[in-house]
Amino acid sequence: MKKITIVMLAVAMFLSIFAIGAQARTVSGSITINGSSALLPLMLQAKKEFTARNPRVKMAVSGTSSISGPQSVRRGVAQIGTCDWDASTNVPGFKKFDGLVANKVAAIPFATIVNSANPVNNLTQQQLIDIYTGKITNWSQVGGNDAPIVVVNRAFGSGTRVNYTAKALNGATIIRSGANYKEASSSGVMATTVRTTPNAIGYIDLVYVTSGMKALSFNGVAPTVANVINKSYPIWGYGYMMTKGQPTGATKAFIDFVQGKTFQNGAVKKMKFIPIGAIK
Amino acid sequence: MNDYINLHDVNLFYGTNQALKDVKLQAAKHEITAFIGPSGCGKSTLLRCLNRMNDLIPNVKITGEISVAGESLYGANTDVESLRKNIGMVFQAPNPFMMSIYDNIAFGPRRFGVKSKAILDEIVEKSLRAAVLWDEVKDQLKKSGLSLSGGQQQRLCIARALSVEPDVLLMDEATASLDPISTMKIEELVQQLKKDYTIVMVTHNMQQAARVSDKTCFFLNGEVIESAPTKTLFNNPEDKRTEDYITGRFG
Amino acid sequence: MQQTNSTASKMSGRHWRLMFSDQVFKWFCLFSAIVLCVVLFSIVFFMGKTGVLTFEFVKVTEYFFSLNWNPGFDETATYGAGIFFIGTILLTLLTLIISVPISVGIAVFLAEIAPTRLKETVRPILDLLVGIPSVIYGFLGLTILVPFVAKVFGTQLGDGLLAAALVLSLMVLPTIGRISDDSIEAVPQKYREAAYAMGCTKLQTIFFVVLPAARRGIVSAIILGMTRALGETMAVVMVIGNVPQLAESLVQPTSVLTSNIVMQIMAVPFESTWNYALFFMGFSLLVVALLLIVFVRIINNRSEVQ
Amino acid sequence: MQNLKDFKASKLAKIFNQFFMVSMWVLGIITVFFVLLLLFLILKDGLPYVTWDFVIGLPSEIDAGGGIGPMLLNSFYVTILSLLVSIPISLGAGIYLAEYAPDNKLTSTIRVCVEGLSSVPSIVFGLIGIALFVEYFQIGLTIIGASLSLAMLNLPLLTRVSEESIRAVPHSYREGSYALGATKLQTIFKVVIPVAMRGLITGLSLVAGRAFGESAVIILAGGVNASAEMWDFSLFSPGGTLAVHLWYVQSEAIVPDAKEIAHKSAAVLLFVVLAINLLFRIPLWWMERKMK
Repeated sequence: MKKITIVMLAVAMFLSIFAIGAQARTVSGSITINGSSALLPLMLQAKKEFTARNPRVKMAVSGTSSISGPQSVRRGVAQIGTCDWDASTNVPGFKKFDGLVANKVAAIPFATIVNSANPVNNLTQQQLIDIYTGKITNWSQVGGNDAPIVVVNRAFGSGTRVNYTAKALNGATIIRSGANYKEASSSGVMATTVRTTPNAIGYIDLVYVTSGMKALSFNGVAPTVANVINKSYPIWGYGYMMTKGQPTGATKAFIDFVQGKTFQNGAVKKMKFIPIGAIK
Repeated sequence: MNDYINLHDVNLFYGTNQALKDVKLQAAKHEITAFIGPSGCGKSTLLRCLNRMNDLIPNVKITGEISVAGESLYGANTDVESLRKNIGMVFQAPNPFMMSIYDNIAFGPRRFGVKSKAILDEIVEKSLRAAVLWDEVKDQLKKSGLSLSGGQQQRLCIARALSVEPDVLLMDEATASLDPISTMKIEELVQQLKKDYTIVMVTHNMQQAARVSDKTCFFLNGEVIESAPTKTLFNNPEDKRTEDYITGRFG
Repeated sequence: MQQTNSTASKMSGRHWRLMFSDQVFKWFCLFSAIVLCVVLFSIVFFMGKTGVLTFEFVKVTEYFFSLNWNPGFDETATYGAGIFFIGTILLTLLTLIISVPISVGIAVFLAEIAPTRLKETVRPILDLLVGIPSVIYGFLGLTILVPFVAKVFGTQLGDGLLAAALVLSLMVLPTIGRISDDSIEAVPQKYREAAYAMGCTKLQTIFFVVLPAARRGIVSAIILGMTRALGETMAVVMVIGNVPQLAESLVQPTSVLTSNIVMQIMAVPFESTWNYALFFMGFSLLVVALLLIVFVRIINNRSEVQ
Repeated sequence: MQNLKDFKASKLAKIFNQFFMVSMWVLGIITVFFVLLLLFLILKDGLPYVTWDFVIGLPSEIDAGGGIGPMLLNSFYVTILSLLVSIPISLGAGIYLAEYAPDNKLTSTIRVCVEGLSSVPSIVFGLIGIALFVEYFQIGLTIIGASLSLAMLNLPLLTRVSEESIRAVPHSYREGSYALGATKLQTIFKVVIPVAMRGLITGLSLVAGRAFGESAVIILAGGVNASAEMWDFSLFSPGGTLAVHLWYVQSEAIVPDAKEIAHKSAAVLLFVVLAINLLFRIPLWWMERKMK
């Protein structure tokens, strides 16, 4: 009896070791992620948590711009390309990437921002469109001080710009020149410009709204996570992980992890993104 | 006019290091006075006191009295620039400016306000003639001063010094870097210049002092050991150290 | 006899070894020098090869002379890069106008006027400025200079050529200043002595003797600073405003070659006219910089001949 | 003819001279003051708050209190690797130009190349880095890619400095060595390089400082983030350095203390560049003391 127990125990132990080994083997490999800089912090955090659980997976994460995500995937340089829009469809300015599959990461809310000294608190969609297309050029036209409006835009190719233009400006064509118009090279420059320019208007990821600037309501709705979830605030977009065909192996494991409850309710919420399940 | 240049109790310190001790000297007008002595004896330092070139070195302190033609060099309102103009200097190594022969000579007069081309031409020719260089370079005045040979360069420097018509010409081992033939030419030149200028020269070469100068001063460790007409100094030195030096026992 | 023989053979063995290592080393040095050339040629070739593809789709005249930069992926796209060329030229000139007098002044101050103590303190500090990342210059420019410029000029935005030129001037100051400083310092003392002995004031000595003698060093310092100004990206992009329009004033947002490249290169697909057009801008910068260098060499050679 | 004998130095020249001296002093003092102000601006918001935990700590993406350990390590690692690659080549090229180069077409071509290379905008090296390491070798954004791209950037400046300091060694030293029967190689290594060492080290510290602070090349060729663990010396780890981290933190980071991290990183960066300048000079002082 004793012998049998010992043998069985040994077999069980052996099997369990084997099983662990087998499981570990299924999630090994290397994943290269490239793309959106806005999603980079999230990806870095995901990498940290994922590799802690799956030490056999080698990961390299970098962020340059949204468009470089799907591009590197198509060229085979990266397994996952992060992008602020669904690159498997056409968006204004960018053709779709055939053969890529979009996997949602999280929802990203965006906010219209002005300098904190600006008395204006709300703009309608029409007012925003008129400002960004150059029809309204003075804050007094929208109930503010008698001061010219300084329009701050992001560079072409910025995911924030693609989303904001589509959702807030209804795809309108933004002005391209003028003494009171400039383009910011990154979210940081956008934030600093609005903070230091009294009559500026710009837009930014809601996460980045900090002191010195304030987020405007859109059609009377305040830009909050709650308002995005209840769908009353429309300026938001999903961030995507683009893969070549359906993901497999370690890539699939990683995407599953990112879309899983632990990560969505943990890091995604903490970093003030909105979990994908929250918006029905 | 035997005390045209007059030095009285001149002391010079580099920081705390005393380079000249109680120097007393006279030099006569239109004579050639030579300073001799082993290297480091202070002869060049003293020469540089005569046109205040030592002002350019930080931490130099000079006491005592130096005067030229009765005018003190270190007075409270001495005009250093005018002083240096009146006391020209030729250096050990030829140092023509990196510009044409013409511009080298015209440099000084231009700084003192001569603008007319005609006058400048005249000064250039006169100075080059005085330095016995005119015939060699008159067809190539536009060429760089650096393209000349060493001896020619040194004569160019002399011409440059003469261009502003100084009263005194200081020559700091002006032939040290030259070959014997060039040296000879310069020595001849110096003899001619004596007519119009008072010349003080530092030389390493005793024979040169003996050949050229009217008066010789022997320096040792910052002191003037002996100062006498050249013939006297070389034939009948009073001091034992002078004798040792000129007979080649040291130095 | 035996012994001398073996010494001789040892000697000659040693001799050959020395000769051999001498030759190997010489070849290594030549090889290293050629590596540099190869690197440069590959860069020029690669940039050129990619850039020239632009002209399969864009007319050369349109690219250089049109001011209408409206790239895109449809038929209406236009690739007039004239604005950026003009912007770069203006920015570089403005930078030089501001920085050359100051930098050369500092060089004169350090080499000719400042007491030794001060020199030895200031030189390492200037060297240190070279090591400050351009990102820091950019952010100081963005947070302090741009609002300041806006206030002084009473405009809404302070971004533009002036802000960029000021930032760049500060960035090239150590480059131009220190190299000029070195070349002024290298002017032999004998020239100064000659000038002083003629009765020149310090000012006259510096202007008529020292600076002309250090001319070549100063010119190459300026060119080096100029190429740095031409190629600087990270700092310029933060303060220039990045709008593809011709600047009507010094405080109007505009764009230059580098800022436009860095703003857009990441966002365009590699195989697109847009990308090629950006590469050609990089290539143009390269060519301009190389021409400048050749130009300086010609000037220097000519002055040498004279 | 005017008699120059009576000419005096003009009053005007003296006044100009006085004015010039005063304005030079003013310029010098203003510049020094300005530079110090600049350094102060960079250091004041950061340096007082820099702690050891920050310097060697791991970065954080969510919570405040992240460090810069891996980035700082990368900065050193990438700088040193790039120097290891570029020093032999630059020194070789510098020696060639100063000691061997005959006066011919090849030499002047090489010279134009060195100067041309030094005028290549750094962003171009970054683009080349991407094309070479990411596109061609497909190794991604790594330390090795960043180091090699940076090495290309170092080459021209280092070559220039080597050539100049070797050329500055008086010819008499070489003759002394040849007279003793030394070969050219021995002369170069035993006589010329030791004498040129001062210039070489000063140049090296300049190049090292510049490489340490370079961002445009690293962003493109090394990526913006570093290894997730400390003391990771793998050549294929992500190659983001402190200068890049500074850019990242200022432009995209979400952590609540991004601004503080940026200030502290800038201070650390400047401090290290300063330290590099000083450290490189210590052996010089020591050598000079020994010589005395």
